[in-house]
Amino acid sequence: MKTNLTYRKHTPKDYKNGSAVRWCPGCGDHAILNCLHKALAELNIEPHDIAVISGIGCSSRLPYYMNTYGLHGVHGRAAAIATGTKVANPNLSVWVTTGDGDSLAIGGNHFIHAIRRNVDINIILFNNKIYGLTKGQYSPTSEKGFISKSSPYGTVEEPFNPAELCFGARGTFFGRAIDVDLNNLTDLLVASAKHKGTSVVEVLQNCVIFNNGIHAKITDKASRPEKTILLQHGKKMLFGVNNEKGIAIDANFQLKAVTIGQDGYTLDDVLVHDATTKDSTLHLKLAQMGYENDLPVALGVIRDVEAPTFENEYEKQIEEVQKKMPVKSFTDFLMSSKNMWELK
Amino acid sequence: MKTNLTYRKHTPKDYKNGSAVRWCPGCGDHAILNCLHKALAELNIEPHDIAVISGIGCSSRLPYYMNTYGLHGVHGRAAAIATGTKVANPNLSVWVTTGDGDSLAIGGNHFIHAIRRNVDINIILFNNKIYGLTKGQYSPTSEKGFISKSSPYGTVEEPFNPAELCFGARGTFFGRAIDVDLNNLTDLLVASAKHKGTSVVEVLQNCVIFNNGIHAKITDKASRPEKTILLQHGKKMLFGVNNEKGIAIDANFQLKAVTIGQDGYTLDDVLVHDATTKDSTLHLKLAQMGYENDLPVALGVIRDVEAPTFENEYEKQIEEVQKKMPVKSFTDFLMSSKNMWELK
Amino acid sequence: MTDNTIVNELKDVTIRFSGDSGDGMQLSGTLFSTLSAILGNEIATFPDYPAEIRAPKGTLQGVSGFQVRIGSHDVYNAGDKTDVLVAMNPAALKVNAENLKKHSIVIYDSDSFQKKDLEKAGFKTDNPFQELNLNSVQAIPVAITSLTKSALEDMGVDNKIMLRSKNMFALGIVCWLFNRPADIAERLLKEKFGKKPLIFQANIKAFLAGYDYGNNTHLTASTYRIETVKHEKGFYIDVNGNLATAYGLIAAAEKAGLRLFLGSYPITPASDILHELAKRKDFGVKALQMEDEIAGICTAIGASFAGHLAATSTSGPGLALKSEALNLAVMLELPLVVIDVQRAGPSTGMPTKSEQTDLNMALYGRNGESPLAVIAAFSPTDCFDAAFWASKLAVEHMTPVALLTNGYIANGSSAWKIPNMDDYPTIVPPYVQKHFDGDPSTWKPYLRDEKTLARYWAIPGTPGYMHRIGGLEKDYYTGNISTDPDNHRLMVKTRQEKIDKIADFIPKQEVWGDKNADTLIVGWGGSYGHLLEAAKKIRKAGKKVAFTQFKFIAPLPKNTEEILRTYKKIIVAEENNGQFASYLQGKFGNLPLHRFNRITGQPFSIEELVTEFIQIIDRKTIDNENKSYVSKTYA
Amino acid sequence: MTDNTIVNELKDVTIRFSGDSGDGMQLSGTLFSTLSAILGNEIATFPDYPAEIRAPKGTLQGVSGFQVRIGSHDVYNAGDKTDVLVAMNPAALKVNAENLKKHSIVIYDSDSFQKKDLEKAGFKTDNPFQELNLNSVQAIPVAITSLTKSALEDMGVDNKIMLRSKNMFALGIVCWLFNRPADIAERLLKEKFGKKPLIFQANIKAFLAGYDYGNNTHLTASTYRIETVKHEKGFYIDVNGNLATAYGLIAAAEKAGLRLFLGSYPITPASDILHELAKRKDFGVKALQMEDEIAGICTAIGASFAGHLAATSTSGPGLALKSEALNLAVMLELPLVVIDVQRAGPSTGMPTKSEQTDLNMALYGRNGESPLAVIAAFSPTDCFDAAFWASKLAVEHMTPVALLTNGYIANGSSAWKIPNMDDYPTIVPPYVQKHFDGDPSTWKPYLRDEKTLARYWAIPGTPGYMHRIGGLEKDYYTGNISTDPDNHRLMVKTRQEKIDKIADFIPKQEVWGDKNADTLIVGWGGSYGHLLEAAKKIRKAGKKVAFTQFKFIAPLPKNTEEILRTYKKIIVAEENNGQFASYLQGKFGNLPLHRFNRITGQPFSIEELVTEFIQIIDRKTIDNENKSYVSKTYA
Ligand SMILES: Cc1ncc(C[n+]2csc(CCOP(=O)(O)OP(=O)(O)O)c2C)c(N)n1
Ligand SMILES: Cc1ncc(C[n+]2csc(CCOP(=O)(O)OP(=O)(O)O)c2C)c(N)n1
Ligand code: SF4
Ligand code: SF4
Ligand SMILES: [Mg+2]
Ligand SMILES: [Mg+2]
Repeated sequence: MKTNLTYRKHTPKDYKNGSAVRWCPGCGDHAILNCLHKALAELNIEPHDIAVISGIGCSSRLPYYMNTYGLHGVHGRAAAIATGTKVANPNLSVWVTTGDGDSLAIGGNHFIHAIRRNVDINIILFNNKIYGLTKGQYSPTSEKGFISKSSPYGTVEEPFNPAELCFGARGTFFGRAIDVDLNNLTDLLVASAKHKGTSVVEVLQNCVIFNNGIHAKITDKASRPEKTILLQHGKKMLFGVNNEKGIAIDANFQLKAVTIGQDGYTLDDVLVHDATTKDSTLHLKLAQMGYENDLPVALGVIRDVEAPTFENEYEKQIEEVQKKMPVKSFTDFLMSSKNMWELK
Repeated sequence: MKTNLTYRKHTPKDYKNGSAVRWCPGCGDHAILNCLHKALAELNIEPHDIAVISGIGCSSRLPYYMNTYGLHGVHGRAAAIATGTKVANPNLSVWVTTGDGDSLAIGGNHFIHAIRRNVDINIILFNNKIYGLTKGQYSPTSEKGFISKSSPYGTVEEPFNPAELCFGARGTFFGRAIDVDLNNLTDLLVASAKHKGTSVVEVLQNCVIFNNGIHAKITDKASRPEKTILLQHGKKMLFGVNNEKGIAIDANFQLKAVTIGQDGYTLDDVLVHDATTKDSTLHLKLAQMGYENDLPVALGVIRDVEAPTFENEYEKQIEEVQKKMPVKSFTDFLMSSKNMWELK
Repeated sequence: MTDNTIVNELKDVTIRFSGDSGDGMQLSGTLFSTLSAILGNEIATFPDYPAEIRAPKGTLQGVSGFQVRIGSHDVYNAGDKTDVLVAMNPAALKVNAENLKKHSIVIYDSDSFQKKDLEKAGFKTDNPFQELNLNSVQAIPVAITSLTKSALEDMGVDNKIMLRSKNMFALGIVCWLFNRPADIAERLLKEKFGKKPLIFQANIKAFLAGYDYGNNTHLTASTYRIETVKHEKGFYIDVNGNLATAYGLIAAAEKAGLRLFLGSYPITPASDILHELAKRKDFGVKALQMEDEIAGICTAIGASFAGHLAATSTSGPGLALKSEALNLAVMLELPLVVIDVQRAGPSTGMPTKSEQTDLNMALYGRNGESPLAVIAAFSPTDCFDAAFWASKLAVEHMTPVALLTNGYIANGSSAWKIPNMDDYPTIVPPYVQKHFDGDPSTWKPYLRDEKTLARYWAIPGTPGYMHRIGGLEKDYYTGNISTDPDNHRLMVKTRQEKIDKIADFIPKQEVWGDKNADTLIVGWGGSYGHLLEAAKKIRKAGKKVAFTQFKFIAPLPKNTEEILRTYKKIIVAEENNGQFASYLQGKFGNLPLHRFNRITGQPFSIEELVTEFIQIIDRKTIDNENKSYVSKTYA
Repeated sequence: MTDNTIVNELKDVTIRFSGDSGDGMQLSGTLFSTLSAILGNEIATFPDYPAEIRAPKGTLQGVSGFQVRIGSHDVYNAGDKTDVLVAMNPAALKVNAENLKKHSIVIYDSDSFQKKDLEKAGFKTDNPFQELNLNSVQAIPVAITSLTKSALEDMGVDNKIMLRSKNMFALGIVCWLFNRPADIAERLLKEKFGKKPLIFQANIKAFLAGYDYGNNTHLTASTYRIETVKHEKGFYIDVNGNLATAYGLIAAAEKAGLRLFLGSYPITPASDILHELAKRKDFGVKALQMEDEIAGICTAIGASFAGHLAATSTSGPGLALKSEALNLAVMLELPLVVIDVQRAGPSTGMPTKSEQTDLNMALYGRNGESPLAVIAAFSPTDCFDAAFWASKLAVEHMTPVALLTNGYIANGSSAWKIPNMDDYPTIVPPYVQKHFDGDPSTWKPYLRDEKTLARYWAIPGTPGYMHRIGGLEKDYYTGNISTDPDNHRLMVKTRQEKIDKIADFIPKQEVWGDKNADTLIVGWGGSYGHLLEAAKKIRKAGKKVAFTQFKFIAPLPKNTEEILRTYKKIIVAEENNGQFASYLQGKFGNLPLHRFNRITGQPFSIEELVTEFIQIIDRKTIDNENKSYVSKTYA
């Protein structure tokens, strides 16, 4: 994404439009919207150079609240629509707002293929582990056993972990945030925009109506320092109320939480986060923390790797071809056809 | 899959039907078909207890050559159809035959969701890295730069590695084979059938017409011992003409090929394959060998982990509910409705 | 105080509870309709949700309504205009103003008609009634919020529970107004909240407070009693169309001796079918929420292949996605029930609104010549019969059947007499083992029953009948893949004839009304109640008219052409741009059609129907052209 | 030997090259048609592939044919029955036997008519001609295989190359038979194989050997020359329909000053459009092969939003999958060209065969009232004009346009005169900046141009026109989401009117033939050539008849009803079960329709058309009923 000449420094207000916001009071989506306004101001992209594209779901209503170009599509297809928009005009800053159902149920295929192609779009995945707009069915991220309208006796299927799927599709950027921590969410959105290629930002979002408190265990102010860890590239992986704990690795390549000064662990044992290694093994283990073990859930930029983007490679190929076969008019093209003949 | 009482020991012939096989002479699909006949005979499943379900593609023609129940569906949807069949009748042995386009392009979503649910179906993925039936377009597994009818100047996108995607969807079974090694392919099919849950068997298959030799580098008799390694659960990971080489791991958890007796490496340094660890980190690294490094490509059962299957969990839930609310006739059910009233 | 209010006897009354989404109006409405049914009234309901889960409080977008019509008999629909409106805030008043009868009663919560409330609803003055020109309505302010609060004061419940109980206070007033005995309400509340004693107590208290308030203050000069005529004796429950659809499938599976399978994906307004069937594990129902609509229908196809009664449920956008796989089912000739709860389109359209615009898609929305059976349900309770029929035809004729309902009847409810299942026909799957003397050697997978042209059902697991089916064209005799031109022609013809032959197995079309009328009103599916009532009113107005509503759309009943050719004028009334009319005209040609098309996302207005139909009846000319979609308001 | 064979002048001849898929018959046919075109003949071709990539050698399933019709003029289609058949094996003879004219010439490779070859093709005797009752054809055995081998013996090429050159030997014979100068063939072969000298040499040698063999042996008593009449002067190339479609899009993009974008997924018989546009990076075309059809159309929608001329190409099953997203494009009111190269359905059907059965799906295959424009191409070369028109209407009217071609015209080819692009109209995108005095403040995203009712195009990246669009119903004035009933009605009407208004911008329908005929033959799309020729033959037979072929299906040209009402009988001829006939009848009513429907996967047979049409012309009664799908062979 190239940013056009910026006329003046923007403020979050420049990205808001007048429409009344229609999410339920207390819904985590409000926070995500605000953070996006802030992130865009920080990035200082012209509102007319932004396209926000969505599918269907509560989360997918977001484009209506932006003073940018926006397209509210059909369920699950935002990543594909956004691919078309970005390839057509690589100068646009293209965002996708989507839900866990929208992007991982019906839209799963476009999600993994956009990631594989590494189109430079920024996907914000509102993960509330529920279908909000259709009033409370389980989603592909709902825990096994989850009771909902469509699973009155509990689900019998394993959920996806969006990070795992992203890496399985060879993702180059993955980050995670919680809806209640505005600063870090804003930072993460900024980082995702700066990444060239498909970035996936998973926001653990609360649906007050149909799945209230689903992330509370980790997002509650009280438990947050113990239950989450903010990863920062180049920094030690520390957490805890006083950053007294850290993530270390054992000989079997298993991660574990250690307390500095206890059991003989020192700061040196704590890993330094490198988001940029091509090999995703460690990123994956970090992203899995807290899901099948009791390590803190990783937030922040977990993976941010450089790789060619689809639209750039495509443009480059066009340029190369045009160098070899200089553009002419359609008529000239036909007239230079090898198979042409003349009737006189 | 429960096998019904077997009347007699079956032979491969029992699974063939009279139809003339219509694949191109020399196509790798012939070998896969033969191995499936053999594997079923070895498993000794009654032909009438087998359903082979496919999408569209050369690979998806396979059901027509089976003396079993078969359904040739629409493009990309075999995994979903098979899910319905298996959930409806868990006693059937359900197989899916599919291509790289069928299961990873249009069918990608059903592929990952079947795997996530762990439905007990056996997916044979014929990976010829091309669209055969439509005469030669690139597929999601074609290497970047691949020239085909639809990519006359070479593709500009990264391919999927089916194993990565399978693990990203929390796969419980993944194996790989080459079409020219009939014994190991047959063994792998047998192992995949024995696995309870979704098993993915990737067969590196040659399309003589549109992508001849695409796997030759590793499948050629001459290079095979150096370029491939057959993983066997509980055995050392050895390869080379005389099994003189092995796979070891370094301190950074990077795999490497070592020659026993050289550079101080002994047999003790060579890893023992454990297909059954829940943690998929090492399985993933094994499955990636040969793709972005020059390690030998892993064949055989790479991952085979126990986990509840969707259809069993579903049946169990039905049983539990029925225990609590014993089955009655529909009329009795209505008549016991709490909201009923009588008009006299 | 003794009761000296006047009690008026009414035949029929329409009441609408309206407020914010959070105000619990759906519950007040449901309870009122259920208890009226228990009292022996006929009922019909029409929940009218907003599209947003929770729009900002007090705004027009957030208004959620529940309309109940109760009457002594002939309650075929939930009514047009309301006799009584309960308005919990100014937005509710504004949204419903157009639909108030001239002298209707409006009970409103005066606590929430304050300045800021009025502003939120876009009122400019402090007299909303005047502003809306509602000069002849009987506006009754009740301080519902504060009265509820004071009623619950001594219970020690929190503010939230107090506020949530307002709807019961309102219900209490309405029950008093219509002379509904309070004890039935108490019983219903107990069933609903029995497990949560505190909530139950709060609700009951608020309800009684409202009831007594009406009584004590003589809130209106008169109260009403709805006549009850003798009804069919029996046991009743309240069902909406989605529930009845789910029940129809369960009943059909039982009759056919098959397990029921549903492959689905949630979508408004069809999700409740999935919800209900997911609950029905007691019947062994397998109801899978899949990753998308395509997987929904594909699992159903897989389950049908495996020998289950398989269905898939969705709404318009979902049916569009299913079309490729539905076409596969046509080729496979497997039983499949495809339920489309139509909503307002095109595209995402207006998901919570209803119309009849998916008929064309159900008939034609697939590549190639792809015939299937199409059935449309008349009313909430008729969804049971329609789903039963759809299942029967699917299984016995080995074909997909599209069942069209719509948001209006899917969410609307009526009292439903629990049927005697012995009155329903058997369903006999054409199992292959019962034919060919149980000898597979002469059988081929596409050999057909002579009467139905259905192929026989050979189910995986059955020894001896192994076979392969698929979406490619196949040989008429062997079932093998074939590209032979004459064979293709024969197969195209046979698939069509198989559907056409269903006409031999369905009831003849019936006509209601004047034998010697010149004009026939034609409708299909969910508009039944509105059209029947309009027809009745037209007769009352002294005009001759006949009326027929189609449930079986493809194939049409055998006597359809005969009926249509009897009349000089045919008015085809649809909530679309004339799809059924064109279907009839395209099929029969030369029909004297008038198209009455209304696409508003709302059910027909009976008043409008009557006026316009009478005009057409009185007119001299015939007008096949489709001009009636022109909107009066804007054109 | 001097040439003393007799040379006959012919107007028109149909030749079919037929053999195994591997025999290279497509190349022989293509070369023969191209060089005939270069000589000034009119040409039409019909490649007839098997469904399998490589069916077993020598079997009926493996037969691949390429039919070429060449003539002096009026070659509108590739002909019914063949005058000359080249049969490389017995299967090829058998498959084509039905389509041989009575006294046709059959040149066959006697080397491959051995016992085992005959058995593979299911012959029971050693005289296949007798077995097939081909007693009056002129059967000419040529040892093509061994003669080719001996011709190439001294070249030192391997057996594979020798066998692969058989097709050139056969071509040589046919070129001799029709007096085509050998040097043009040499030139064409050089262009084809210039980069592979060995292959080129082998091909040329085999070709000349065949040519000389014919000449030297006086293979037939007479050879033929096809009259060449004066043609329009100019430069020509050979195009098939898919190539012409791709070119039409490129030309339209150039005219509109837009970049061209294609989002697609491979599918027979549409893939070649993707292939060609993927090549055309020299024009900056962006042609993406996506993960499925839905992503194909969705990327196109995204690109259209971003201001490109966007298209998506597919065949029937793919269009079914696209229907939900296509409906979104209807709501978004963005330009989009959706190409459906129709193939035989339903479901997967017969992918390599052609029919016209997707019309209903294009018109109606979406939820809600979802109007769009539908255009159908007449012939391979007309695909260029049709694609150009589709693009023009899409851009200028801000709507999706469905362009229907079919397998027959998509793979069939003709000589195409390179057009002077100045003769084509301009295409003017309704950019928003050019309106509202360039001032965004009074603009709303769904405000419309008065004449077209198209909304204005505001493209991301343009300062000041930021806006949001989507699939939910929107307010007529503000473009905001709306569920207002009257507004919905207005929007439904407006979307329909926008499409109806296109009729103001397209050519009037023209009628060919007798002014005072009683009978009008009506067709649409790709059957043009067959119907026109049939009409001409009917006139030659002394009957009066008129003929009209529809390219613009939705909306219909303005004078359509006027034309239709002129005739006493209307024969609507379609390769489906009467979809266009029902569309006309449903729209206009009271049309005296006869439906002629043939669904065989093959193009119409002109002979059959002529016979049946004359019968209908002579008949006294009118028969709107759709009974004609009954197959003669099997019924
Ligand atoms: C084709 C189609 N299928 C289904 C729906 C109904 N639908 C709308 S949103 C949604 C899921 C919403 O869940 P999610 O994506 O998690 O978003 P959330 O509302 O939770 O933010 C569904 C099933 C639809 N609109 N279109
Ligand atoms: C809906 C739909 N889209 C596209 C096609 C065309 N199609 C048939 S098979 C195929 C891909 C085949 O590739 P693959 O799955 O790799 O199978 P292979 O032939 O290589 O075994 C395609 C694109 C189709 N039949 N249906
Ligand atoms: S339903 Fe849930 S996700 Fe949707 S707006 Fe309300 S709180 Fe948010
Ligand atoms: S085209 Fe390729 S994959 Fe298909 S049958 Fe032939 S060799 Fe096999
Ligand atoms: Mg969600
Ligand atoms: Mg393939």
